Amino acid sequence: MTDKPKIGVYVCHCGINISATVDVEAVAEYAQNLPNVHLARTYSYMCSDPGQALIKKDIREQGLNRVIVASCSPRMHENTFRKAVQEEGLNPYFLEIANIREQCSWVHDNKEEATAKAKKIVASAVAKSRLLEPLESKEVDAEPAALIIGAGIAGIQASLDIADAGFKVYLVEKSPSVGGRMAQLDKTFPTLDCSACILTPKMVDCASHPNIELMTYSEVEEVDGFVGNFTVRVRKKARYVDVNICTGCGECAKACRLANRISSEFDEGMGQRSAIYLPFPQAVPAKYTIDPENCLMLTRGKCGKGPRCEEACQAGAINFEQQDEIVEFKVGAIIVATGFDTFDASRKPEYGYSDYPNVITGLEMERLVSSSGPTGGEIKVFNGEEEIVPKEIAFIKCVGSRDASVGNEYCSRVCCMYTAKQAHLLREKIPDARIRVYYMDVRAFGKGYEEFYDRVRRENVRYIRGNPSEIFKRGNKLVVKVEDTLTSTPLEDEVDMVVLAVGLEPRADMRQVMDLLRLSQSGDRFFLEAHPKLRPVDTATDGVFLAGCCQGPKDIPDTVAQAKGAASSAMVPLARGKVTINAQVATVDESTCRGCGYCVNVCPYSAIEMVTINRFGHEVEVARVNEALCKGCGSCSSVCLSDSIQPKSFRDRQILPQIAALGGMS
Amino acid sequence: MSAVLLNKDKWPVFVGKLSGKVWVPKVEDGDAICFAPLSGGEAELPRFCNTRIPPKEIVFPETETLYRFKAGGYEIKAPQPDEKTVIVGIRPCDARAMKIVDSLFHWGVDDPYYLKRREMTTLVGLACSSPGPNCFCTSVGGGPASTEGLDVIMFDLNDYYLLEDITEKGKALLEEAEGLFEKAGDDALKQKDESISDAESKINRSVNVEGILEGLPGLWEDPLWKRVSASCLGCGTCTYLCPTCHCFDIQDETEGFEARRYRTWDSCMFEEYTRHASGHNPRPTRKERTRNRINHKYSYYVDKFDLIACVGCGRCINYCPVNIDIVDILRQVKEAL
Amino acid sequence: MSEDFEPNIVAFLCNWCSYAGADLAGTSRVHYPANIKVIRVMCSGRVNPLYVMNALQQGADGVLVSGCHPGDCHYMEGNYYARRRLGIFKELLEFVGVDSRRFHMSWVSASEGHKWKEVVEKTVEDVRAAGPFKGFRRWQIDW
Amino acid sequence: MDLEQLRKTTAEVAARDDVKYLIGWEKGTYGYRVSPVFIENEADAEDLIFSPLCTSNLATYLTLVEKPPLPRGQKADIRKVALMVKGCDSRAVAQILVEKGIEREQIIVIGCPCPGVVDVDLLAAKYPEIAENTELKWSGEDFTLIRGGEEIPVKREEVLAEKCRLCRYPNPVISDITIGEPVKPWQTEEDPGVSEIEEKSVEERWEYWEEQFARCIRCYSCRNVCPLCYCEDCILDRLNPTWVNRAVNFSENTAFHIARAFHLAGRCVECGECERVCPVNIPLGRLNRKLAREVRGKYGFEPGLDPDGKPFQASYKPDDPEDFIL
Repeated sequence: MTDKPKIGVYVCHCGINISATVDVEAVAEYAQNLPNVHLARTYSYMCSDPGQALIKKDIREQGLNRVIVASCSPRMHENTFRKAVQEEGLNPYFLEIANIREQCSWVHDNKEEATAKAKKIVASAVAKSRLLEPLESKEVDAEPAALIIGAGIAGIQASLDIADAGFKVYLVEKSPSVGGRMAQLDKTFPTLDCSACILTPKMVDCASHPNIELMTYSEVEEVDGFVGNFTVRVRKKARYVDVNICTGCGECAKACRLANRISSEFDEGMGQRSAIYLPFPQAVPAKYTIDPENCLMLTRGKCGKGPRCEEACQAGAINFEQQDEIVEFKVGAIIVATGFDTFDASRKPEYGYSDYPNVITGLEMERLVSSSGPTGGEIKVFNGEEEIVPKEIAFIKCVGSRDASVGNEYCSRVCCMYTAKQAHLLREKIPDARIRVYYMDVRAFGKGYEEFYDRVRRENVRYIRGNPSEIFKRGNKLVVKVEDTLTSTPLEDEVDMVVLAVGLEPRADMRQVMDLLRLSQSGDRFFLEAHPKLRPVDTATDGVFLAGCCQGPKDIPDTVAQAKGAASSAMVPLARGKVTINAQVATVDESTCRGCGYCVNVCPYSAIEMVTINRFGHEVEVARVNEALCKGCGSCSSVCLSDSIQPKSFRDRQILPQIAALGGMS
Repeated sequence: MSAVLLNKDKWPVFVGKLSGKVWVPKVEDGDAICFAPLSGGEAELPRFCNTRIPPKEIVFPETETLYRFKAGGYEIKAPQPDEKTVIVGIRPCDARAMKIVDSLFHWGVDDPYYLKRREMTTLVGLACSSPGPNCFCTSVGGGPASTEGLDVIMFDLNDYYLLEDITEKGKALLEEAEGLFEKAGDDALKQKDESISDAESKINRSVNVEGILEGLPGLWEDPLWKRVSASCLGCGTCTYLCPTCHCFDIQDETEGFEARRYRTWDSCMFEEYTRHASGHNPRPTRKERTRNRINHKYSYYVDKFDLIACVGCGRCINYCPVNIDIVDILRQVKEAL
Repeated sequence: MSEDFEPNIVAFLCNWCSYAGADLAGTSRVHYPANIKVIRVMCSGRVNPLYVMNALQQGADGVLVSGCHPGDCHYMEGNYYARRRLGIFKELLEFVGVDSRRFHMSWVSASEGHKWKEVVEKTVEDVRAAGPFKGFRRWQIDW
Repeated sequence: MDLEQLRKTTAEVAARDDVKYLIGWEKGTYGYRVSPVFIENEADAEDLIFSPLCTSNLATYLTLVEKPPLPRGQKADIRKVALMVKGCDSRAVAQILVEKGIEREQIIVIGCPCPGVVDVDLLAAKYPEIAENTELKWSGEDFTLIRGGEEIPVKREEVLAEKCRLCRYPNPVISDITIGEPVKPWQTEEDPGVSEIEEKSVEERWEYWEEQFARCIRCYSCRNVCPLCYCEDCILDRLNPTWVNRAVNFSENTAFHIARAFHLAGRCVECGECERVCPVNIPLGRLNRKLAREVRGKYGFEPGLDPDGKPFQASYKPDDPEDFIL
């Protein structure tokens, strides 16, 4: 039982912000006569220290047990005043704000009308205040561990930061090695660092860090629970190689009947691998994996007279009987760093990517130019059947970006710079090449980017403003058909090779992760952050954070920065060891709940479950709220036919009197 | 008591001369739902068996303000009924019912609202000429021309109404329209007697209440209650349409600083009728509630006032959605004795 | 309808979009009629359609419910549920003879201060045209 | 309808140990009335009937049983309940299953394909004389009244219940045992009762309903008879908060009927019981059917067809209509 309400109403002048259009004295006088109102005062700035002191003094001396501040929007100072009343020992949820500034004094000019409205707003707050209930913010222990999904540079960086801070990290990667997209790159713009050189040490650190449990070739299957207390189930897919025994010597791959007959994902299909393989030489862990979709033993049940890999493996690490393994563990926070897909250039058929082998994508160019790539760093492409060293080269930017016709209206943010970089690298490799870049705009916004772009242009790389309409073959040349939009000249550029600067897209398999973690997509289909500006690494699911390109295209520095941001956000509950649960949660009256499950259907957070209770000898199903998951939206309560589930502070019995006060003739 | 004749041509003049608010049965789409204040257009009383809603609502309104009050000042305003009322065309069973209910509102405390309305009301009954399929008034002490509770009784003699005053109030009412009447001759009186016996003969449902009144307490745990209540929906049709049911609930309704306390019909067939604040319900199922309804009418009320609180109007049978039939229940009670 | 009739309109706004949008209208000093009085709820999904009924019964001449645009709900889908339930409720109100101009619903985002003003103006205009609501107002009944 | 088959089948069901009782229809106590009956042993199946007079929807009884506190140690009787259903009734069962009002394995559904039942008031008005052994049978599209050995043909349109004129599901949508042959669905009529109101102006509609609601006596029979109104503690009975005051007046009555109709939006299976039982003849079915029509037409949703389906009010489609949004 709470005491009989004794309400103090404080009407703020807000300088003249309120008092210019609202007769604050009249409002206070009106409030004074409302039921349960003990006193009503006005003050120039309620949010100021003396303003707050006024409230505190009255709580102390007058024994107020409810406070209403009629001032600015609750979105401004609700927390300020909650804290103030709490300091005097009052439950913070006994504070109610009447918004008479943003939604009254600032939007009306007739003083009489504005005053009348302010009175109603205050009456509505009083009506609710009388029926408020004290709420407790509960705390639960947080598991001092984190799950990172995806071991590209974002996942690696976040893992290392969290692990270095002393927390356990489970780093789960779908493919056989960590490294992600960055491992595929040759050099990085604008510094031209060798990508592998800066990434590999971090990959190795990841594998050897005592606090990191690395799970490659693994997928997260199920996530239950809530911030601080997630239970995660991971499927470690069978590699058919005992990683504890495998030395990574590679004899098996050489012996494989399918050696060099399967196209390599890492080399974007330009190189070949075996059915038992290491994705790339610096892969971490340096353990071989059998590709179950190609291996003859696994697809047909037999491989010649016997699998050669097994024969070749001195260590005896091959095990065709290996099964997937499910591991379960608890974490307090989760970082999603699942990366991106590159735009599939065949979706722009006018560029002939599917038809001409010398039309390649930017990522293929990375492999081509890489000394560890399929050509050993030599720039060679097939022009029809003939392998050539291209001398006349065109880059086309914004392929699959800023293009509503393929559904991607966003800028992919990296293509301008990687094109500049690749142009530079080509110039190094083929000094006499004629290099042209077709662009819509050049966006060189990062640190050192504009300088780099300038440098590349000075290296006789010609930038032509125009968005090519078509690429076709004429003789043994590719023709890029384009209009130079600066001079309005139609051009036909005959070249040996075209590099399509493909953009970044959300991963095709992101739906799985969305369902797993109840994430949403933004308009560009990447994962939606909690707030585009102020909570860029948070998601709507507490305890789940985003890092890297899964949230939107970004370059390596931004990815690393965001990963570090996500890591530090994720570490908040881990470091505190506790999480505070929203106090304004829904609650079920189990005596009237009829167990229909409507609320379970509408809850976006899966915060409601059905439980069986014994009601005086009868087993009945009722809804129960997991307070740690509930966000207090209240959707459950408006579908509840028996009004049994109600969000605290926004109960029907608190809202109906507000309606009466606003509508009413009181 | 004197009998007079009123030519039906003069009906509108007659009702027009009555002082006070005159209520008559209202028929719409061939169905008499309830009594309604005279609108002035009525050429004569409509043909009807009986209204679905009994005229008890005129003296015992479904919702009635007891008093109003204001926060702070405790300013209490209690309305007082002060309107003279005539109910014309009330059936003898419903008039008897009022008389039966009077005892309750006199019991211990005089209920000023009800009693004042009763005092202001004159009942001009219309004897039954064609009882309904479920009428059994003759089994419970009434009859198609019972005058109990009536001030005036009327008989429909085709072109004429024959009116007889029963009480002083009735006599005074007839005096208000004195010039309109003709003297009732022997023919008319004979016709009246014939119509009564004709109506009585058309009543084809009956209950032998002998033994039931005393026997009911002994059947408290009898399985019959479960049986007869199994299909009950727990709605208030039987009780709300019953002319003798008189239970009410008292509620407050507030708006702003003002409030009113009112009473409104309640039904012992509702689950929350006996539900305690704790949630405990001494009549937890429809079985106990059905048992209570029968006992109240045929046992408790008899003990207290020596009256059966059932006039055999048949409404509860006619309108029960699931054919719960008080005559049949009483038959089963009788069998179980 | 009397010219000087000032309708009384109760509005239910979701905390994250429409209430913020209305706040923005305030910060931007966008002026609109004072007839609208707001009840803040966390999500438009919280708005039980019976609130609309209750507001009309308790003295409102009109009701407005506003939430985030579809797809923008802070709680992902609350506004979709609201749209379905309030949509069917509006059909019911119209069928029993409540003027459809008395109940409106809108999507107003946190950045749409101007749209909020337009929505308010439209609602006030409509309710004004529909006139004072006597319908089934609770305390007009003489008892 | 083969009564012998009906009685044989139901007797078998009633005899089962795992069956608490079987709910069916029997001849009522007077006139054309038919009573719901609860059969606990096989012998009583002899009283069961299925005829055009079996108007009531027995699915109501699935959720009507009170659960009073049990004495310590006593176990609740959770044996199965068997019930006879017509097409419309079966939709109520399906909808109750959607809402987990009862579990599928707790019930045995005896489906009776139904060519349409009568409005007993219409029948009684046309044929008021009743003799012993009066019964009504289906005969082709029409009915035959058997009275004192005499057979009187009765035209379908004279006496058919209004809901049956609009019936689209004469055959049970769920059924464990089916008795009788499937009925070919009728060419259903547009709903003239609803259209008549829709065609009125908004003021006329208000006047129409004002007249209807004003005479409501709040006996709650419409709510109680409804197979889908089964909250143990109905919000319309509740005092804190008070959605609807107990006072009986036009304001509260209107609120009551709006709330009732709304709570049934997307749930009502159009069995017509509310309309049938109203003691003051309020055409409540029109309210429900109007909403059912909108739910069907605008949202493409029909309740009570799929026991595993989603509830209308607790689901949405991204492209739900929003033409009403400013």
